[in-house]
Amino acid sequence: MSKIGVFICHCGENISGTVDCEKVATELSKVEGVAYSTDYKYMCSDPGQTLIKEAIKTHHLTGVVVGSCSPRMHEVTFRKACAEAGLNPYMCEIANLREHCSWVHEKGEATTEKAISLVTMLVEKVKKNKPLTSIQVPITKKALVIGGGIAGIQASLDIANCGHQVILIEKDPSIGGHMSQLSETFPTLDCSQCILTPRMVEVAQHPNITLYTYAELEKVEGSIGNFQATIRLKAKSVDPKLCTACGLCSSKCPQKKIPSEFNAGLGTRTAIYVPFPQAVPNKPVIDKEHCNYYQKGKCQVCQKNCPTGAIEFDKPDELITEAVGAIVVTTGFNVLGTDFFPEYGYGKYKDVITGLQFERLASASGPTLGEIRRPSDGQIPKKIVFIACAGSRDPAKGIPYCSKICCMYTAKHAMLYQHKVHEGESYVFYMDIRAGGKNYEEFVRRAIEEDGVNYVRGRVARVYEKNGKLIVKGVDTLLAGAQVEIEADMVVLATAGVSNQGAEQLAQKMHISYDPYKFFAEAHPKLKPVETNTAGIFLAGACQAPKDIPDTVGTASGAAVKVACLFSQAQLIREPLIAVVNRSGPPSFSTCVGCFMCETACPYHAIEREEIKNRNGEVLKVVAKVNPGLCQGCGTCVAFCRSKSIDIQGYSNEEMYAEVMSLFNN
Amino acid sequence: MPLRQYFLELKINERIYKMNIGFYPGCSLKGSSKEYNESVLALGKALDIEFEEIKDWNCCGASSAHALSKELSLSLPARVLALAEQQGLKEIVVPCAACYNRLSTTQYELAQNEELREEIAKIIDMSYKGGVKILNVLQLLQRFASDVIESKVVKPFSHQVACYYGCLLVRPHKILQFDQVENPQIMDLLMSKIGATPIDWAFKTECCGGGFSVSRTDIVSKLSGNLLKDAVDRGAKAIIVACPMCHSNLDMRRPEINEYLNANIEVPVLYITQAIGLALGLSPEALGLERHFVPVSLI
Amino acid sequence: MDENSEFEPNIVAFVCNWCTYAGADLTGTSRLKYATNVKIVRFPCTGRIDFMLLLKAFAGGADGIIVSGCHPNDCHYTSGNFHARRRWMALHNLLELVGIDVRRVRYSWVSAAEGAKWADLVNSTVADIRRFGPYTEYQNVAKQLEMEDSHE
Amino acid sequence: MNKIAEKAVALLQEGHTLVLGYEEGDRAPRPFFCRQAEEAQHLVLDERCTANLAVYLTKPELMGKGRVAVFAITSSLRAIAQLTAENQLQLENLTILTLTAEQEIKTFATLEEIRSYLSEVPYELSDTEKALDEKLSAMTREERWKYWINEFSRCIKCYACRAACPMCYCTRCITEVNRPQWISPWPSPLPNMEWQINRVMHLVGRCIGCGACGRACPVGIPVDYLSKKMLQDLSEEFGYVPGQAMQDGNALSTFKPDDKENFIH
Repeated sequence: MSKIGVFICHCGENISGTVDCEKVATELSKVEGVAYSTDYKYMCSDPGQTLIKEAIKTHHLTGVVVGSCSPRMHEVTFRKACAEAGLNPYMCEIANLREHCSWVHEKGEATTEKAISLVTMLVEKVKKNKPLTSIQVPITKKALVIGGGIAGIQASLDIANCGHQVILIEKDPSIGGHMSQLSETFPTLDCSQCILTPRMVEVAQHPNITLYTYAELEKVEGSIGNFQATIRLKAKSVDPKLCTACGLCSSKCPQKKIPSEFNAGLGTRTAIYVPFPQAVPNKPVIDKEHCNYYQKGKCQVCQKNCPTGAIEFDKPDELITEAVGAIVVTTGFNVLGTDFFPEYGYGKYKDVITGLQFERLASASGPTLGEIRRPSDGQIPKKIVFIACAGSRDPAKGIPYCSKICCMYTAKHAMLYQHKVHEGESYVFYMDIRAGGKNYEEFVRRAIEEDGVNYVRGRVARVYEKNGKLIVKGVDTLLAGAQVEIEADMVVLATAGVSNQGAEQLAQKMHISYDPYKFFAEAHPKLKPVETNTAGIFLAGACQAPKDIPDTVGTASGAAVKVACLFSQAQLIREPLIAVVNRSGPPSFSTCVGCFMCETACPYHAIEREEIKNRNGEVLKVVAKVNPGLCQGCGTCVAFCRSKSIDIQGYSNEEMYAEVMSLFNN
Repeated sequence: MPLRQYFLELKINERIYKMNIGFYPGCSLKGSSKEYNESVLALGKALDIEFEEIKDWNCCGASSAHALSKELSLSLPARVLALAEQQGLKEIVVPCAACYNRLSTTQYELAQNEELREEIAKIIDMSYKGGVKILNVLQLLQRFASDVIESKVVKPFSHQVACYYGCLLVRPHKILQFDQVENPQIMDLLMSKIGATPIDWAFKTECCGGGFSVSRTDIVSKLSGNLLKDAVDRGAKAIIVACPMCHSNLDMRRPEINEYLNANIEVPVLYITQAIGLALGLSPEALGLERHFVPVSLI
Repeated sequence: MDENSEFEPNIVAFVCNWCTYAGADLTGTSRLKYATNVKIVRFPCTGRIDFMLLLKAFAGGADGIIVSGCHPNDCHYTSGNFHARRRWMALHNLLELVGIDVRRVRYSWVSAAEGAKWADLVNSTVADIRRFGPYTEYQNVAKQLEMEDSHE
Repeated sequence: MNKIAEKAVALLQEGHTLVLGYEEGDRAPRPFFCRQAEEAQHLVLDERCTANLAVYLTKPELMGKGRVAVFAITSSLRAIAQLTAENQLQLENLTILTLTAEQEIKTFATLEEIRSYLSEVPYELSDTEKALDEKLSAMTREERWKYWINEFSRCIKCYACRAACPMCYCTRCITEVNRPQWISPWPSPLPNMEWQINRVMHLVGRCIGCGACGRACPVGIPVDYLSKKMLQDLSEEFGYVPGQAMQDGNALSTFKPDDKENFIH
């Protein structure tokens, strides 16, 4: 038998100004099951809360309804008060008499009548409420970071420095990512490698970080606190323990004409290779696709030459499984491919290059040792044109978004060019200059004013070759739309940043969502910028959208804090307002028939399949089960279940039915 | 869509539709570009395509109506489309690039906006459900000719040619969804099937001056002149077009162009239907070649 | 209809916690006034709202029903409102088919920032239902059951 | 012995413990559970067979543990395809056969084969259904309400519609849920209608349009019209065709971000 306490708050005069609170309390005392009903000036004040606590003890209340302000304001307060008096907090409900009643209606009988209805509804609900206990999920205090660019490096170091174990996996032979390819960085023009390599080394030497390069995520199971990640360690064909990185193998390898990924295709590498001199780990791998032995069955020159016998051919990939409590995804971005710009002749004319390729030309470790030379003939370009927004902000190219970093790196490129080729002439075609960021605008002004870069506001229609020159045809919109033609020696396209290859598949493996451009989606664009919709999986860096280095590092540290926060608790405590599938004894075990349509409806992939077995291990029935770590309590499955076998705690069918029907029983 | 897949899909369609195809000549083909009309019909005959001309058709409104009144610019093509639908035509071929562009734009606008559809239906006093597919001449050839054309060539058109698409066949891509907007390929592919060597050039989709043919010949001379010069510089022995307006400007305005360029460019301008017609052995007369201002001396 | 001008319709609103409930809170904090006829029932998400509750509300005596949640793409749970919308599409169609007065069910999207929209929604729904009059057609059939019940 | 009987004997000899088919009944062929070779001669299969045998396949107490073969008509095939998508059937334990338009016995090995066979058979409303459709759409809303309340007032809550439906395989139906009591057990027009609304809502994107519910109704309420009409009205919007069950979810467990919402204010 329910013994409900009803507590009507005047909220000063906020409620009592239009609602006859005394009458509400009196009327409610007549409702069946109400054991105590009163009103008070400030229910949320200390004396008010004490009133509730005393009543719970004195009248042995089984439930409490407080008629006060919005539950979004004080639900927590009153539930806590109830808990302190020994009543299960989920047996307390709030009727919204202020925002939904006294503030929106005039003083009068109808307003008081409505207030009575609102409280009665919740009295009926509380009668059906069940005591609930918080959900506790154990946590494996080890994090998996996917992607060893600057974001992954930063996140790994931050988490490791908090004292937690980190597994960092990188698909390439070395960590470093795109940042290692950059020449100098805006707006300070400090050398990218100079600031990055110490971090890379730190990762390799950190006692809390386990680094797997040449490794990819195979699959993920489990949920927040308890993931099982299967990692594929691609066979490197070189035993790192024996290898001394002497470099003899690379120098002897007969395959020398492979376009170097690190140099964005502008230089070459061998089949057994270290991607770049500062690589971490600085041990070679064999690229099977280009290796004579793997492709044609003979060669093995490297093996013959290796002084330590470190070459191990035909070793299979290895799969390892790691238990981790949280995952940080830092898989970065990519730049647009060649077939995107037929009008600019990219892919057709050698001297039309991408911004990333220009970085390699400008880099001291690049194929030209930092001299700006044309890929076609090695000449120093006298006139160079930079085209900003090559693909970005162009819905016709399928990329309506701004790639964010191009304005800045284009200014940097033009500046570097002017610094290196003093007599050279540089032009930048742009739509707008977006230089929002600390010292960014000043940097662009410097390029224009001090280094004499010619900024032309307008789009380029076409680039074509004529008499050994690249004719750049564009428009100068600031000169009343005048057509401009520039005979350039080299053209640099600030190609749009796009999602990384395989982003979609990776997202599907982890059940995280992605946007139409295959960038991973945040749980909330503003307030949860590093969380995903899957609890325990976080994002950082350019896998979310193109980002510059400061933003990337910022989100990486943000994600690391989220992980550290999670790991700071002994157990994960969650509100019990989640769905559950009923269970009963044999022979039915559950009224669930296992159609698993709820599985497809759940936005959180929280529905699992449970096999009910007999003693001999035979499967008798497969029924749905809610993973309490993943369920967020939306209840979509509940309204969907035909046999009403799944219900949500705190908003159960019985509770909601009672609440609604109370409106009509008088 | 990748080009390969695009072609594959076209080929699949080809086998499904082998039927009477609607024909909308438009004003140009009945007047200044008679030879285009003649060559399309002659080629149709040679390839066993039966055309059914839309009865009681009217002007599509190009190239001025859309600058004057939206209702007018949509009503004129809408009536043509509605007539085609009434006649039970599932597909119509529209050789004139300007007509193709206006009809397609109307189709698109009406499909997007129900209110507009009702309004236009009131104006033309006919309803158009949107069931007619509009093909330009390249799409027509792609569908009916590309498979058989090589086997039918009797006189290979073995010249270096500049395939010139102009603006109206490919833009705006959002509406027309035809070929690669910045670097179209279909005409090049068709031409290489009859033995021609298309040059690689950058003016494929540049403007020829279009409707300024009469009012501002100075602009036409400049725009057409620049592209003509580039084509000739790159060794083109013929310019191939699929638009009456481009043809007029490059052919009829040749004296003005030459004056602007201070040169004497004699390269002929052929409709793609004429070039293919020649390769298939049709007579220059049947293809209306003698109507050109710049003599076609390739034969 | 004149005879209905004094009629005070009984209206229940099924809303989601994150958008419309918060939007209605904003109506309150903005002190915008609306009719007293609507009582709000809070659900975690529109995806949770069982279509049977709508039928039960009509059977109980509701003259009108408001169902409201987050705008598409704004759902706190990403896609609950999309699922709800599908369910409503089907339900709407079916209710129409069996002759239930679907004008009395008002679906809407009200965000947490749309306090004024909530007030408008309530007022216009109340005005509409007042014009339609009490849903006696349904309630009479529901009463048959009660009568039978009392015979038991 | 006819072709069907011969095949049934062969199936039983191959180790099937049960062959589901039809035998001659008083007015039309009725379902027949053939367990012995000597009974096989009773089996018939022609266009007079309308009962949807798929309804038995989800009932383990009838199917037993052995291998079962079923002579399926088109609607049964549709049901089998849908049930498989809903994890209710394991096709590897079943032998599914049908009689093609050319009077050949065809055996299906995979769901794909069933689906592609069904894709050749168009689905549409029957003439009587179309007539009812016209009659109802000519009515005002109030008239429709009266029509259906009148129909439902004849309902005796026997749940034959539920028993006959191959898609109503829940071990506990919502009508048996009493906390809360969603649907009153008494046969009264309103709960009768509530039950039908539930039934039809539960069949959105699942109904295979076999009409078994309507044929089963002892008082002749055209309940099958409701689910079929829903099927037809929403098939385009939801991308659902009977027998071509979606592979991941159904119409109500999935969505399109741009689903139509012209009814939402």
